[in-house]
Amino acid sequence: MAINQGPVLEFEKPILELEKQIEELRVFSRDKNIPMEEQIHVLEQKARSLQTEIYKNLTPLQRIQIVRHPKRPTFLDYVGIIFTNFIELHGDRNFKDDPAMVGGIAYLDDIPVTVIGQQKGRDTKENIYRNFGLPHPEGYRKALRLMHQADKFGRPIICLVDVVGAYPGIEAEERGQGEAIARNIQEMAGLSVPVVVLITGEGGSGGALAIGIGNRVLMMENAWYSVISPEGCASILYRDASKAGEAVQALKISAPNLLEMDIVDEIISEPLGGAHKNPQETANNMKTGIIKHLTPLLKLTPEELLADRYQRFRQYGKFIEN
Amino acid sequence: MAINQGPVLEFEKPILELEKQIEELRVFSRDKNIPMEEQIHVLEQKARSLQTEIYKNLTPLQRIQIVRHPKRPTFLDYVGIIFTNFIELHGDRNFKDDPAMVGGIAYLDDIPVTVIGQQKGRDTKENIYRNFGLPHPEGYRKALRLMHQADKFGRPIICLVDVVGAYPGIEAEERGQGEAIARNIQEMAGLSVPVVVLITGEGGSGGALAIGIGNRVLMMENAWYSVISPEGCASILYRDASKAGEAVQALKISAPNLLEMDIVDEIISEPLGGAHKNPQETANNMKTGIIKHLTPLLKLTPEELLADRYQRFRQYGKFIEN
Amino acid sequence: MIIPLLIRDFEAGVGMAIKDLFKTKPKYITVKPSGEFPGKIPSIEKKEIPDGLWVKCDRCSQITYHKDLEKNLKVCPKCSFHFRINAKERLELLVDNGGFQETDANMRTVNILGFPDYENKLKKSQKNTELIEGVITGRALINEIPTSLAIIDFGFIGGSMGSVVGEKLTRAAELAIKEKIPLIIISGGGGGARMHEGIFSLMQMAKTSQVLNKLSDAGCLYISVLTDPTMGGVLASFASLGDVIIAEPDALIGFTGPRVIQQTIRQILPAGFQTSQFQLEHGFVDLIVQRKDLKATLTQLLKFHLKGGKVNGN
Amino acid sequence: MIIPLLIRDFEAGVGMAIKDLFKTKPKYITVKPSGEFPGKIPSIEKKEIPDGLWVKCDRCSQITYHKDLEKNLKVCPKCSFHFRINAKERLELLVDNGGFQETDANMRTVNILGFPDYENKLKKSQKNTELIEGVITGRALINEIPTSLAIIDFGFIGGSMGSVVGEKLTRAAELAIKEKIPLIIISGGGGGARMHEGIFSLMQMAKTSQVLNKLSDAGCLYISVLTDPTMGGVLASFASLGDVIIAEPDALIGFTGPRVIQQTIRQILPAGFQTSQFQLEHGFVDLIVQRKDLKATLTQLLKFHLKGGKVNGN
Ligand SMILES: [Zn+2]
Ligand SMILES: [Zn+2]
Repeated sequence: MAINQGPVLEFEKPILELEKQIEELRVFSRDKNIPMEEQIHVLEQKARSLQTEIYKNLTPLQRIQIVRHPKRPTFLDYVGIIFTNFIELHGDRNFKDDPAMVGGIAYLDDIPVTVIGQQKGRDTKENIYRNFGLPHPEGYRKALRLMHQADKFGRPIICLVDVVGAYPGIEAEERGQGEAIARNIQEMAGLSVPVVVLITGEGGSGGALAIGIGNRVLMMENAWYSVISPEGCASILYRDASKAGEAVQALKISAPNLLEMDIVDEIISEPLGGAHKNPQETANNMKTGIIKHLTPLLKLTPEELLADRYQRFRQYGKFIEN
Repeated sequence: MAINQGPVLEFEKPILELEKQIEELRVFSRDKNIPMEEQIHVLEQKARSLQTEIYKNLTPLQRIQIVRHPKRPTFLDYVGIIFTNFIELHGDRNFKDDPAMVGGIAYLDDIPVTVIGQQKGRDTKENIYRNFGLPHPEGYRKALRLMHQADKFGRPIICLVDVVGAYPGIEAEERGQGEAIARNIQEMAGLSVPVVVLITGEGGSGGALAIGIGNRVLMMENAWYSVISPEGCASILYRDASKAGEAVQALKISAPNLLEMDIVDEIISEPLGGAHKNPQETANNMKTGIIKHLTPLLKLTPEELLADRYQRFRQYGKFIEN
Repeated sequence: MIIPLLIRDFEAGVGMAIKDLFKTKPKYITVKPSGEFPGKIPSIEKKEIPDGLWVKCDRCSQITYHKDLEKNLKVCPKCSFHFRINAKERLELLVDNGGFQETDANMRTVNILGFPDYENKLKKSQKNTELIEGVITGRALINEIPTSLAIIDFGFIGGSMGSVVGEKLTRAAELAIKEKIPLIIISGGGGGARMHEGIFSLMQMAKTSQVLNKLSDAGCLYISVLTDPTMGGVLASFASLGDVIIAEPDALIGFTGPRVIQQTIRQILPAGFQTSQFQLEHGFVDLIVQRKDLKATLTQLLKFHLKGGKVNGN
Repeated sequence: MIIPLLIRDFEAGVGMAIKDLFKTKPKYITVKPSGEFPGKIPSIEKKEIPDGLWVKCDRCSQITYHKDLEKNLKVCPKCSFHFRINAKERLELLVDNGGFQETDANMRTVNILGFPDYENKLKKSQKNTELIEGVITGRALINEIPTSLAIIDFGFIGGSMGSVVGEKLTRAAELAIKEKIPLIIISGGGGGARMHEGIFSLMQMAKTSQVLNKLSDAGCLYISVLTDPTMGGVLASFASLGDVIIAEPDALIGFTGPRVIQQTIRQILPAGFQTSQFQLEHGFVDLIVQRKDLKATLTQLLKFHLKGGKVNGN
């Protein structure tokens, strides 16, 4: 099963081992014509409980490995399942079409919505084309253009966030990614349509926030959302990028942490082992979550939507006065 | 006199000849101690009437030579005389600061205004830096940014147009000068502050129109304003760029033509021989014209200003309806 | 040249030896770019396809019988190269049968500047296109969705915009505002602004762009479709201002024409310069749609916007 | 090194032989970029200037006595290189004598995530800067014009933005909205968002940017002044959103730090990368203003906007 879903992660190896043993036992039993149902059944139960044990007790770092799994579904994979009649719209009307940021119009059930997200590649070639899903400023500006278009026509906006962070490149600086991210945040605050954000994998700092100002913010079970990537934090904090595990603990970037801190409104569950084990089931869960949180927003007036979103972000932060 | 003001134009040579003769006569009279006041006086009168005759009967093509004279004052020259406390503001907040388009805030008498215009170079080095006053898309976008800034703060906008046309270059196409010009026109139509446009020299097609959507449009005596440059038109019409004179006649691009066709509201007079003969006097005339046309606009509401500008451009064109 | 491989399917030729077809000099037209352009500019030299001829594809050199080409919506059956089509063909392609009600059909041009030879040019274009002026406007049903539709015909002085084109486009937008329906403009104007009307043609850029500002304020959808070629003052006004901008494949889209740029900079233009794909990659076109899919795509986009914008929606 | 030419004017040294100055190892600090950066990044290694020392200029190697440097507003008298100054110095530079009324002076940070060593870092910064947190906010008179002013101090954990900085900036904007006065923010934050507060520091970017949207809707002027360094989450939020954006000369301004870019792309960064001039040329800064002219320029800009915007003006 795991074999069809790309590489096996280190912590999954015991499960794979056990599955191999079961398979060997089956072959042996068949070849030798020795009935071993009972033994196999015991092992299968053991495998199941091992699976549960491992996957239910993932460390934050293991979750990060899962959301970076090469077979994890990407933006367009999800769009194909969650939405219908998607028409992709390209370009920032200014400089370039950025393939690392994708957006367009589609139906969510029968509601036209604008859907936007970072697009990682599904193989090496696509990853190069899509800059590993790391947008340049024109990507953020395309997203903003499509959000303004949605705003003009009263269309809800769904943002699926999956980006390790902003892109550390010369051109991204030359074309002002700082300005682009800031502008997006500011203008998203002015949108008078419902905005639902779902962090599907990695929610890395400004690159995530640039399409992250939602009335509701949801998060996949294994996703992370942080001011800095775990590796970046470890480099600064421990001068050792490999100590990402400790950094993750310190930063509190996993879904349960963020739910507890009211940064996200709901955690969307993934199949055992992660989204790539069953993209269809994953997308169904996402769709259910999006609709659940979008539906009450559809009843609000533009003014209420603005105020609702403003209030959400106005309250964040803790401090002592006098 | 003409010598201090750069090269002498072909049609000005008879005047210069006569002035030389007068000077020679003076020297001769002084050296030989022969009184020749009367002869000199006659020649001086002749020179004056020759000047008047030549400059008052300029062909459209001669006027074009005057507005392209290397010593003709440029945007920043005029700004320095007409306005006070000018602070230049740079950049399109997007890609680049285009030195071919300059803008900022200044006082017109005691009114803060935003002033914008194409900036030609005043020598070869500056001309290269400023791309001969030919903006790239980022120049139009900078102008638009400054217009939106003015609009936000209720500040009147003064545009001084001087551009031979849009820039025929690869980068200008790559960055979408068609889109940039279109966007400017559309958004200028939505400005709720007074906009006064003055074509100071060349008003070449889209490059001029991109900052040309004014409530009032004024024009210097020797300026031209056209859908296509005279040379471009001649190339197409007569397959011979040197027939620009005929093209100019056919296109009707000089100030009196355009006043008659209601494209411009007033012609700002230049000193005899052109603006470069006396930049101070020229700028004074410009200032008087700008204030004259801006003053009544200051009394209009934003809605009235929008409607006024809209009506101006809505009416242009002639056709027959059954 | 191995002709039999190139001609795949034709009516007149059935049962006829291929060589018979070429007893006289074949009358296909070549649409290759002239030698002036080292960079490939596939569409600049495109010509209308005359009747009764064999047509050689500019891109793949496929030779196709004109009726087959027409059946295939004037798209090369081999390489999908999109030839130009005229406004009436476009109308048939997009609008429901019986679903078009023309507006301002008789608006006529005046030689406002007394520009030399303008009347002759107009007459010639009128004869060639069987149109009175360069744009057809009207109420149009597209899969039963009411729209205000305008289609520019390249055959009419290069699809350029003079007073009549500018006025009719403006009225098409005003109709959309009044009836709260979407506006669709199909642009295919080579020269952009029409030089023969001088400053008045420049003013049409202002007129058409500013009415789109009103349209936008009114919350109406505006789809701009760029066909071959969309240049100059057309691109620098209404054509660039769509809420959604669609390009047909193989269209030349730009502001300054490639000839002028080439002459000015004296450099070879990059391959694919100013093509639809170029504009998509540079962020100025939302999507490229094959001619056969254009009606379906327009329909879907219209459906997405059926409830209208904030202003006239709810 | 010809020291006499470098030291132009000093108090302690008058009448003293130059060589006497160097009997012991001179205590000037060098502020050269470390060897890591082949591309010249003049400002990244800038340090605060301690008292009682001679200071060597990073750019021209001029050595200046600290008091003379202070008299010259911490600008190198030889090459005009701008050294960093702290928030209180900035306050003195800009605000009329007696014209400052601090707000939220006692707002304190909570270690919201229990982040390791954060309390120590805070204490150290508090001791070094004599500030409670990294930004001073308040009502300020600038040549008698009332403003809401916020100044970030680089010395406080690199001028980074945690909950207190975000909240105080937000309140400064709210004050401007309420009193219909302009907002000025002087940014000089190295790290941008403050990692030690995790996701809450990221949320400050949202909080500060969205209030500027309200400020803009209210028609208030917002001037953003970028000083050395303005990076990361500070640049990617309020610092980039000024109606007018001023940079001091020689500031490092960018999103991703040069070290990280260098390590990622493994290329030499171009000369002048992420300097004030770089940002001006790329269109993100309106103007570069010398420190000595900053108050006058701010005053002129404020005067231009005295009547306020459309909303609160007339
Ligand atoms: Zn073909
Ligand atoms: Zn120095």
